[in-house]
Parts: sequence; structure tokens; C-alpha cells
Amino acid sequence: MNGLRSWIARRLLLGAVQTAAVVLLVFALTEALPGDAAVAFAGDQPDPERIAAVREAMGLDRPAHERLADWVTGLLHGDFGTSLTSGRPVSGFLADGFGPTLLLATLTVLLLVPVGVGLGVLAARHEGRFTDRLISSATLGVYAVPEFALGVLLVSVFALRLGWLPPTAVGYGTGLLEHPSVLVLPVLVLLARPVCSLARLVRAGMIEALAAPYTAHAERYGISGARIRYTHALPNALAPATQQLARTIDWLLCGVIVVEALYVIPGLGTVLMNAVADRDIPVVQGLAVVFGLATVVLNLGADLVTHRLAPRSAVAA
Amino acid sequence: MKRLRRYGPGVAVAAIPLGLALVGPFLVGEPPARAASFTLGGGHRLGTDFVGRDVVHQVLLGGRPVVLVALAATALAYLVALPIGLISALTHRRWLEEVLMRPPDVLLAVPSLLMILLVAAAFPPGAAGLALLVAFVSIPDAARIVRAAAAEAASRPAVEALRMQGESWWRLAVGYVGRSILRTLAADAGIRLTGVLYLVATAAFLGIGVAPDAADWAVMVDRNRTGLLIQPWAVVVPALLIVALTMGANLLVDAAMESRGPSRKGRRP
Amino acid sequence: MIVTVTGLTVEVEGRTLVDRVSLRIRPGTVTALVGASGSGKTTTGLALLGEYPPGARVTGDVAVHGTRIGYVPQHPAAVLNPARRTGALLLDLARQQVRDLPRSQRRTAARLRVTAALADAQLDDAEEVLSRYPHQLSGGQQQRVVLAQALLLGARVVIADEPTTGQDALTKRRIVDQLAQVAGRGIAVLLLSHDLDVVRELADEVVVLRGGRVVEQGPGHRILDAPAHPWTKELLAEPRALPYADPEHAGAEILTVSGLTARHRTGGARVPVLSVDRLTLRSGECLAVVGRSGSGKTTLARCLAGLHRDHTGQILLDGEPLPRSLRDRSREQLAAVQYVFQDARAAFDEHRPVLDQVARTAVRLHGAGSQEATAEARRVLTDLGLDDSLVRRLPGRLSGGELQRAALARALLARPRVLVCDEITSGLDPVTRRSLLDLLATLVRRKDGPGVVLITHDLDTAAPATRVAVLDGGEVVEEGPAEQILTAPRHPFTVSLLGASDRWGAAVRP
Amino acid sequence: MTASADRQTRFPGLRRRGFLAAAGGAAGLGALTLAGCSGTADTGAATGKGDGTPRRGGRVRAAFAGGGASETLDPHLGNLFADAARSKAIFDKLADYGADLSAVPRLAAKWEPNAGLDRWTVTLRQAEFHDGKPVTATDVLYSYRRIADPDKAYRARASLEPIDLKASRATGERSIEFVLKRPTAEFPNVMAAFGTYIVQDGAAEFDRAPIGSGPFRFVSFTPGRSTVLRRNDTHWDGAPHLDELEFLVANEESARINALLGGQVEYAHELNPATGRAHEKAGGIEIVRLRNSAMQAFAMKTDRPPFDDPRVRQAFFLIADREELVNGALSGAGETGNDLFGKGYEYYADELPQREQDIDRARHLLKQAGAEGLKVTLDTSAVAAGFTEAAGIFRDQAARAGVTVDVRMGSKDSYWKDILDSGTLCCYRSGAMPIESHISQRLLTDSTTNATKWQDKNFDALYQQAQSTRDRTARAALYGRMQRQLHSEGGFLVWGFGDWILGTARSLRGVAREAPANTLDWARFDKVWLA
Repeated sequence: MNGLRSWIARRLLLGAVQTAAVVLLVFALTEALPGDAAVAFAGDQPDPERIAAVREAMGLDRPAHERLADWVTGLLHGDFGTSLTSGRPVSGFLADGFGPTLLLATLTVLLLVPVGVGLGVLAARHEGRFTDRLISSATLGVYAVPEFALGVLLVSVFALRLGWLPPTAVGYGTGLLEHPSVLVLPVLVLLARPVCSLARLVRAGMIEALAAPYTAHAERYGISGARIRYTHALPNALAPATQQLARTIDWLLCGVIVVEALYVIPGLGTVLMNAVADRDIPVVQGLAVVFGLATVVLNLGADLVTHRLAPRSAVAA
Repeated sequence: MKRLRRYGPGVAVAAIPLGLALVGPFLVGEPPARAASFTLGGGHRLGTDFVGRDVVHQVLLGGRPVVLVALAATALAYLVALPIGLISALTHRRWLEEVLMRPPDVLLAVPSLLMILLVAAAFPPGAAGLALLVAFVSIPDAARIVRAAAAEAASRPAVEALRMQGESWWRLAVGYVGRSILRTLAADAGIRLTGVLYLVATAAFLGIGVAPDAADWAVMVDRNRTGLLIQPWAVVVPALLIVALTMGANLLVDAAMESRGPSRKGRRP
Repeated sequence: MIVTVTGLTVEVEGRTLVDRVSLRIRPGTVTALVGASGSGKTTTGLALLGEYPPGARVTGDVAVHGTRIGYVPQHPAAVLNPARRTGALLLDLARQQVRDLPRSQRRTAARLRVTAALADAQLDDAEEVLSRYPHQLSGGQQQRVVLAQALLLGARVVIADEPTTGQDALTKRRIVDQLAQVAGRGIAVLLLSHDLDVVRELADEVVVLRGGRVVEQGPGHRILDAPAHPWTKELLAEPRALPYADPEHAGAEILTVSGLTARHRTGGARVPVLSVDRLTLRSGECLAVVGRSGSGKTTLARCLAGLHRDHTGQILLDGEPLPRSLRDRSREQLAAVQYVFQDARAAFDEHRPVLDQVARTAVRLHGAGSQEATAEARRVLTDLGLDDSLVRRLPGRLSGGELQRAALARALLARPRVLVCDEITSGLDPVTRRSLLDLLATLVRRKDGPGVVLITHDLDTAAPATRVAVLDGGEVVEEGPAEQILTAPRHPFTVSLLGASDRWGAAVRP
Repeated sequence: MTASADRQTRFPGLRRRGFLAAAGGAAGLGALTLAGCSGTADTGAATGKGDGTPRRGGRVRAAFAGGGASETLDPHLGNLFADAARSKAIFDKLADYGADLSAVPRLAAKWEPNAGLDRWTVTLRQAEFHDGKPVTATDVLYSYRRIADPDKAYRARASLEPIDLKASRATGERSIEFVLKRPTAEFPNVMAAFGTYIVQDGAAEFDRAPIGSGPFRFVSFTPGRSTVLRRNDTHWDGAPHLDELEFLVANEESARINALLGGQVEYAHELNPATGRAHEKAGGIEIVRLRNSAMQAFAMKTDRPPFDDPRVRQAFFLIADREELVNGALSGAGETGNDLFGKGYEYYADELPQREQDIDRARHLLKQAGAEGLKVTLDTSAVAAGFTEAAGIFRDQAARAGVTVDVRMGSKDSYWKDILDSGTLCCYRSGAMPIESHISQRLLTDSTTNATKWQDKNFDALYQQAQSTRDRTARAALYGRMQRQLHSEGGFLVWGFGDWILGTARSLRGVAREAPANTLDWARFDKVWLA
């Protein structure tokens, strides 16, 4: 397993490089945005004198590389810096936004795997028959609907017309868990697309695995159908799905921005949108670090799982 | 007959939006006079949109940009991903492989929407710019898929046999490897097209890239949704067309995948 | 009688794969189905398991009397689940058998049964094997695990499909012993094989198939020693005895390998796998390189062809060093050293007609125009017995033997000085193999014919060579004239290799 | 570009960029003495009628678009509607704007200028902070000095510019003498200006336990999420009817309306016109339209070609089909404009004839000016509702007069700065503020945000004259002259005034229906009750 350890070490190194690159890229892009925090702050009162004063107060009159260097130095000491706009520590922003987003993401992933896999296996089991056609077309259809459209639709039907669920999470703050009903719609919206893609991948993988000689062999030797499906075929079908799952961090982020806006959940997506609008670079940077790290860790995890599920495939470090 | 059964549904579903997108702009005449926004009747068969324009007129015009941006972005992504993937799969120089595949790996860690948000804000793009941008964020993933598929094909003895014959790189890369991974690419392209459409639509939701009053189905869905309760057609029609486009594309991909028959994974020993 | 097949006919889309086959299998005996590729052996074997190709029309009757049937396919890896540890299916099988026990005892009981079955299949380090993934096992271990599955199942009949194809003499020996032992336990073995040495050694009953029909059937020695049917005779014909090359013909040294050390990358490290002090090839001669799998013979061949770059030392062509990678070799150098692959099907582009692919050699290496090249290719192909209508097809429509000839033609079009043939006959049935080797001999014997490096695990194939080099563990342990090596080996490894095949008396017939 | 962009596109005035502020650099000559300076007066007019008798008790939740995690309760830092509404609940100003944007006294019981209009004596009413301490002249001076601190960039600093704070002093516990740098007849507008809240002497930190004198006391605050307040029983203007008030942040308009429909909030600020129309008749909720809240215009730079020629400006005035713009860009939720700011406000010149589209005359004028086949670039951005829509519509209208308008989209986060000095034609809007403030901020040679580059010595002189004129009628006449000039050749093509649309639960009563956004009765929760 020494090979595995050195592989992980190399992956972590790559992860660090990736995160650094993300931060640099984000910094460069944020710098390239028209206007800075001072201009954004001045808004419809772009009195030049006032902008200059704000700029000085925020330290924006210093060269970009100096500000970046300061920020990086701080980061190495575990300090994310302070928000330009509010003067509060960035770590506070991240900590506040992290809870709701993590809750949404965790719930989504927890539901995503069983539902996606279940649908995929069900469809594969009835390949070509009605159930399969139904699941396949439904997943295709839902997959094509962007989150915002689905969100509007679900609210209209389940919250406003039928009144079954609260339409937004307004006013629940961080106590989302105590009000599980407000989470139903957001999680449904977040789930929709990943479930579809996962189900489709699992279906394809299952069909292939069910047609493989080793499945035929187990069948030939009288192993029960359910056991073959879940313990013999499924692990093979999951390898490609796992990789896809890691990519859902990207999706979840897209989805989370939309869902947080639609359902008023004050998570990282909201923090990001506000910070970009405010040109609050330290906050955007802090978020880039968080997202970069999350992506790196998830991809590493996915590769490890793939390694376990498809041991033959050499995973490139 | 078999072909019809296989491709029929996909073609049928995709034909309406594609047809509208391609022919629509030639069918429209002068824009009808503006009316109040979100009204029904008054000679507007599908009512008016959020700035009082005729929805039918907008629908006819709005397909082309969506389809063009989506197709162009997908094509562009492959235009870059293909050489990267092919070269890195075929080269024996590890450094070259590193140089080609590491940057996409790094980009993979950047959430695509964050990327689009920032770039679009920094350099406000037009439709072409949006296509470029969406293509850009799709490159890493596409390059990885091309590379994986190409590496498999490149490791076959056929490639070594071609090398023994002194064949040129082009012939190897395009004539053999490219040809062998065509189906994988077609399947991936279908999925990517859906992803691109989704990104374009979501970008419109977030106000990126396209003029906010552009005749564009994705923009229409977003901008007209405020009037959903008083004038649903302005949202429902373009939304259904987008869904039909993605569904059709995926049905076609599925059909192509089915015709591929049993997987090629199990290679002859 | 444990299995009775009567008048079995299997048709797919109008083609008859198996035609009115009848056979009976008795417990504790080995029944061999013998025939060339495509003779219907596997279809018949699978029919016993109740499995048929998709869309098959089946008539006749297969009666299995009160037992499950075990199956050991040609490539055991295919039936081992790559995503599960080796023990997964074994434990599942055992668990079914211990259902009656109290829940607390089931696990231990199942475990015991699995270990016992592995022991029966001669796998000693059971725990170790069970916790590994299939790809971490050697081919032999994989085969034994699959056999253990059949034994654990309690199968009274085991079908072994081409168990020895592509195996070296020592491995073959082990497999034969194992099958004999299985039969010794009272289990009926249905052996599907074209390896007549194995059949001779094992079979109590032989059924000769051709084109899906039984041409001859009877007790093993009767069929093998006194075949009645001409096809059986052809199948049984002696392997080639005449030397490939004309001994008079051997000329100057064309290829010299000196101080070669080749490495493979495993994990992060580069491990040396081959080290050759000195090896030469003269024009007009045939050098056979023999060894077990993993001995480094293919690596040697690939170094010569420039397909394996990671090596030190020199390969001289006419005294001039050859660049390590074929990417750096000039056209002349490329043309001078050509390579024929083991798997001919994989070595052709499935999307282009064979003729076009063959002709490209002339275009690329000799600058011929495309018409000219096609004409030349057609001539060479016809020479090798492939007619025009055949070579205009896509590779998928040609048989393995035909494709191997086309591959030879592709190499010959380069007019090579050195032709490296890597296991080109493994996997071919005796008839096809013999004709291919005869063809090779004609080439070598031509006036400006190439020197041939023949990589093989099969001593019969190596025997007619001019010289033989024996590789073991990446080193040339012995080298010399074929006759000397194969009759009076000096190195213990060569002795053991020869000894293994000696037992069935078919080994050395120089 | 961002979700905030999104909300801004839809509704004017969200966040910093869209604030309908009335911050003015200069002062005006106001009503010299205020009639009806009594504390509780004048709110009734604006209050919803027929709502029955107020009932005490209950909790109201109000949804606003907010500023995210960087929000603050510092009343001087506030920039957003949400900030303004919260500040209004916790703090008081000396004065505030009535429905016609004239100053209404609040903490100031009365104000009195000297003869030269450059010294004003303000007497405070008896009021106390939430901690029981009285509001004194010291607190007022501390607050104003804090705002005017040159090291800080408080938004209201420009508004307080006319005051010489060094010379101003407390003349008693509840009386202050403000010394001004020049005669300022409209000084009460300064005291009513946005963000000029009175805090306690020495207060610097507001996010943990802000103390004001306003109708509600602080309970809790989570930036970007919620602010909970409760009734201040001792408020000088009478205790609020509500027990509790919670401000909630919901940036998406659809989220606010959904929350309202789902009963999660009782008040949703900033709805869009289509939403308004959809629910106006449906009856589930009440839709409140605050008229004349947002001026919508195109700003022409009068100092550079082609708009340095008044004939071209006039031609553009005539190109606009205002009805179509209001129907299209504002979805009908608004009124047409007459190229003047402040419809319905004090001093508005409503005697001027409404300008109508006249393409032929426009063509004629352009031809005279030698500007046939004119091509101009129209800057717009998703910074405010209706901007891009208006740009598109105007492009089509201009085409009929042979003018090619090229619409250019800019970044919304830096839009206001970008259009201030560059470009020639841009979309423009403004929230409610007194006409005087509009002039002083935007139309004088030395105005800091003069987006039309309207620099006219004569006009400047008229303004100075007005500021030194005590008599209200005489002053009105001067404003009339200025407006006539602007109407005939100014740089603002004011095509409409957008409604400000609110949604309220049917149980919420007493919501003012006449107060434009930014005035006293807008977003005022001390006079509402739950039926």
C-alpha cells in the first residue's frame, strides 16, 4: 500500500497547487472586474472625493500584489483576512454561510445516492420495458430543466397552490434543521439534476454489468437475482458514477446559488453573490479557498472510491 | 425501419426546437407593435412579454442564439479538448502530458459558475463571448474524457502496427484514434450539449452574457417568469422548447449508444 | 450417464453453429471436444449449461441428471468480478449451502467450506487469495479460483474451455495434472480444446467436431492413434519437422543485441525485467526465443522493434545502432525491422479494409504511389493465400488465421531484413498454425528473405528454428542450435521446460 | 451578473447602487417657519384609510432585499432600503420628508433662520433614547460631526456640507444654533436628508446593542438574515401598535412574494409590476403602489456632441413615446414624465404642457442641426429595473426618426461611476428627493454627480437667488423658471415615474399608500397594526 500512500501524497500536492491556482485566478479575475469595492460601495453616489476616501479607508490604494501577498501571509497563519465592506473577519462570513450550505449539500448527497442508484438499478432491471422507459424519459425531462425553473414550479404547486410546504425559508435563520419542512423544496430542487444524471449513469453501468460474463457466471451458479444485482453488478456500475458524484460539487454550487436565492437560505452561495457584487475581494478569496479545497477533497475521495470499485484502472495522480 | 424506431423519437422531439431555431428567423416579418407587457390578446397569439413584445415573434427569433451558442460552445470545447486529449494520449513524453493535462486538472477545481460569473463580470461578453466562456469551462472535463478514451485506443496494438508502418501522427491521431473514439465523443457531446444549455440558461438567470432583453429562449424563460401568473405562455413555450431540445439531443445520444451494441470494454485478450 | 446430449442443433440467423451433435458424459471421465476454431466446441459446451447465443434456434435435447455444472472458461478473469474481492462469489455460494445452520454458525461454516474448496483446487494460501482482487492474481491462480467455485458448487460435471491455450509447457503440465485430479474425484470433465497433447494425455473419450458436426467420436486412444476420418488425420498430423530456414543459407550477422537491460514502470519505480548480454541474428536464419510467460521474451521482441523504449544497451542493425524508439527510426530502419503482433485482430484498424491497411506499408516505407502500393499488397496477399475478395473486407469479416496472414503481408511489404514474430501462432488451432508456420518457412527460405526472430512459448513451434534462445527471469539462460538445446539442454531450467512436455512424448521432434 | 444583479434588474433601488437617496450637497431656502410642527401630525393623511381602529399587539415580519453578511445597523453607514427601514425604526432624524418631499419635523420641534438665512436655531422636542437618557443638543452635534468626519466616507457627509460644524454650537440642552457656510433657504431638507440619524453622544458601535430614540428597541441582529425589534413604549410620537417587528432579508423578488403568499411575512418590500398585477385583483394579499417613487430618464451629456446642440436634445425629447416606455419598461406601473424631475413634489412645474412624441418635428430638428443619420451609443446596465428594457424600446423608437442607437451594456456594480463622466447618452433614474436637492446635486456647475454636464452660469445664479429668497412664492417662481429652461433644453429626458410596489398581508393595516419611497411614511412600522 506504499504506492497508494505516495499516490495520495502526490494528489494532495496537486490539490494544494489546484487550490493555489484557483485563488490566484479568482484574485486576478476579481481585480479585473470593472470598479472596485469603493466604487461598489459608493453606488449611485459616485462622488469622486468620497470614492477616494473609501478607497483609502479600505486600503485599496495599495498595489494589488501587496494586498495579495498580505492576504496569503495571513492565510498561512490561518487568517482569512477581513471583509473590505464590513470590516468583519472573513472567517466569520464563511462560518455563517457554511452551516446552511453544508446542511443542504449533505442532505442532497445523502438522498442523492440511494435515490439515484435505486432508480438506475430499477431501470436497468427492466431494460427496454415500461418501467425503464418511464424512468429514462422522466430523468431526461427533469435533467433538462434548469434549477430556477424547477424551483419556481415546485413553489407554485406545493407551497402556493396546495399549501403543503412553506414556500421559503425566510426567517428560520440557522435553525433550518428544526423546521425540516422548509428544506423539502430546496433539497428537491438541488436533487433533481444530479439524481437524473446519476440514475442514467447507474442504469448504463448496470446494464453493462448485468451483461458481463461474471454476472452470467454468478447466475449460472444459482446466486439470487437481488444478490447479483446489488452485490455483484452494482459495484461495477458505481465506479463511473462515483466520478460523476465528485463533479456534483460543481453542480451543487451552481444549484446552491440559485436555490439559496429562491428559498432565502443564507448560505455560501448568497455570501458569494454579495461579495462579488461588493467587490469584497478577501471574502471572494476566502470562498475560493473553501470551494477549491472542497473540490480537491471530494475528487480525491472519489478517486479513492473508484480505486476500490475498479481496482484495475490506474488512477492518474 | 429499425433505424426509424431507434432514432425516431429523438428526431421527433428535437426537430421542433431545431426547426424553429433554424427556420424561425426567416419566418418573422416586421416586429408587431409593442403593447403593454404581459398581456394576452390584441392580435398577439401567445400574448406579450415583459417589455410588451409579441411572444410568437420572440419565440421565432429566440431559438437561433440558444442553439448557436450551445452548439458553438460544445464544438469549441472539443476543438481545444481534442488536440489536448489526443496529444497527451499519444505522446510518450511525460512532461508533455503533464504540461497538457495539468492545467485542465487545475481548472477542474474552479467551480464553473464562479468562473463564468467572474469572467463575465470582468469582460462582459456577447453571445460569442458567452459561447467561448462556456466552452472554456467545459474544456477540462472534455479533455479528460477525450484523453481517457484516446489512451485506451492508443494502447491497442493497431496503433503500434501503424507506427511500424511509419504512419504520420495525423493519420494515427485522427485517422485511427479519433475514429475509434468517435462514438464515445458523440455520446459525451450529447451530454455536454445539455450541460451547456443548462449553463447558458442559468447564466441568463443570473443575468450574464446575453442582453437582458435579447430574443433568446433561455433569457425569455428567466425574464418572463415574473409574469408567470398573468401570462404563462411567455415562459412555458420557450421552456418547453429548451426541454425538447435537450431531451431530443439525449434521446439521439441514447439511440446512438444503443446501436453501439455490446460494450467494447472487454477487450480481446 | 450424467449428461446426455441428443441431436443438438443450434442455428443463429440461418447459420448452423452446431449440427445434430450427440454425446454422453460419464462421471469421473474426461470427454474432449476437439476441433479447429469455429467448429462448435464452445457452443456445445455452453449448451450443457443451458446457455445459447442470442437469437439461437435450438433443437435436440440436453439432459443433465441431477447436478449443477461447473464452468472454467478460456479466460477465467472474465468470470471473476473485477470490483469484488476474489472471495465474494465463493462466500455467496457457501452461504447458500449453510442456510440450515443456526445463524451464529453460518459464517464459520461458510468460511470452512470455501477454504476446503480452495484446497481442493490446489490453492494453498486461501486467506491471501480470498482477500485479493482478481487482477492481483496470476492467471493460474485465477483459473484455480474459478475451478474452486465449481467444486464448491458441488458440480459433478466441469466444463473446461481451452484451459491450456497460450500456456507454456510447465503451466500446461500443471493444468493437466489438475484436471486429471478433478476427474479422479469422480467428476466428469468436458474438455474443449484444440491442444492435442493435452487431449491425448487426459481424454477418455474424444469427439471430433468440424463445422458443428461430429466427424468422429470414440475412446481417446482409438481416435488419436488410429483416426478414421480424414479431418481427424489432418488435425492430428505431426507438427512441422522441417527447419524453417535453410541451414546452408545463413549469412552475415544482421542484428546484434549487446548489453541490453530493459525496464518496466510499476507504480513509481522502474524495474528491470530483461537483461541480455549478447544475442545475434544472421540473415536467412530463424532464431526462436522461448520461455514462460513473464520471462521477458515479448519485451525483448518489442525492444528490437522499437516499441519498448525504456532500455539501455545497444541494438545494432548491420553494425549501425538502432534508435531506441521507432519514432526516431528512419524509414529505412523502420522497414528493416518489422514486427508481427500476437493478436492480429487487435493489430488491425477495424474500420478500414484489410487491403488498404496492408498497402500503406509500401506507401509510407517505400514511397510507393497508392495504386502501385495496392497492386503490390494484393500480390503479396495472394501469395500468402488471401484472395482479393477477402482482403477487400473489413478485418472483422476475416478469421484469426487469415488476419495473421494479412499481418504478415503487411510486414513483408516493408521488405524487412528482420522479422520479429511475437507468438503469432498462439490461439490458432493445429491446422491453421501449421499452415502459417509453413508459410513463414517459405519466406525465410527465399533468396532475400528476412531473418526471423520467433517468440514462442511452444517448444513444438520453436523446434524447427535454426537457433533457440531460452529466456528465464529476464535472462538468456541458454542459447544455441535448436537441435542441441532441445535434445541436450544444459541449463536446469531448459531441462525442466523440456521435461514438462516430455511426459506426453510429443515435445521434441526435431 | 450576480443574484444581487438579478434583484437589481428587477427592482430599482436595491442595494447600494440603487438607493433612492436624497442626499444633497446644498441646501435650499425652506419654509421659514414651519407651520404644524407638532409631533404627531401629518402622518394621517398618508395612512391607509378605512383600515378601522388600530389594534395593539402582534408581530410583523417584513421582507426586504438586503446587503448580505456585510450589513450593519450603523445608521450612518446604511445604504440600502433595508438599512433605511431599520434605521427609521430604531433611530430618528431631526426632520423627514412628507409625501410631497417637503421637510416635516421629527426630533426638531421647530426651526428658525436668521435674516440672512445662514444661521438656523433648532429646538429639539422632549424625547429620550432607549436607555432613558434624553436626546440633547450634544447628541445632535456628535451625530452630525460623526457623519462629517473626513476620514470616514459616510454617505450623508455631502448632505451636511452646508453646515459649518465647527462654528455650530449647542445653545441650551435642547437647542442648537447651526452656522451655515452660505444662505440656505432649504436647510430643513438637510436635516431630513438620508442617513442623518441622531445617535447618542459617543456611540460608535451599533451591531450589538444600538441605542436610538426611535419607535422600536433593539432585540437581535444577524447580518444578512434578520433583525428583531420590539416596541418602544416611551417613544415621543406615541408607542407603536406592534409588539414586535422583524426585518428579514430575501433578495429574490419571487422569494419575497412567495413568503408573503405563504404567510411567512406580512410585508414584502419591492415587488415587480407583473407581480403587482397578478395579485392586485386576486385578493390573497394587498398590493400597495407608492406613486412617483422613481424617476426614469435618459441622460444626455450637454457638453459634448451631439448633445451640445440643444436642437438634438429637443429632437430626442420628441422621439420618445413615453406611453410605450412606461408600458414596456415599467410594465405599466408608473406615469409618463415630462422631462422634469419630481412630479407631484413641492415646486413641481405641472403647468408645463405634456410633451408628446413627434417624429416629424424630431427629424426636422435633427436636419437643422445637421445631425441626419445620427448614431449614438446608449449606455445601460442591469443596475435598475427597466433600464435595459427602456434602452431596447428607445432604440426602436429612435430608429423611426432615422437615429441609430447602439445599446451598450455596462457592469452594474460600477455603472453610476462609469456614466458620470464618459459616454454621451445613458439610462438614468433617481429616487424621491426634494426638487431642490435634485438641482443642487445634479444640475449645478459644481455638482458632484452632474451626469448631464448641465453647466449654465445663469441657471446657477437662479439657484443661488432662490436659496437666498425667504418668500416661498417668490422662491417657487424661481424654481419654475429653472424648470422651464430644463423642460425646453435640459439634459434629462424624463420619460416616466415608476411606482414603488409593496405587498402586505390583508391583516396588516395602516400602511401608507401615498408616500413615495424614501419619505417618512414609507416603510414606517410604528403606525401599522394587525387586524
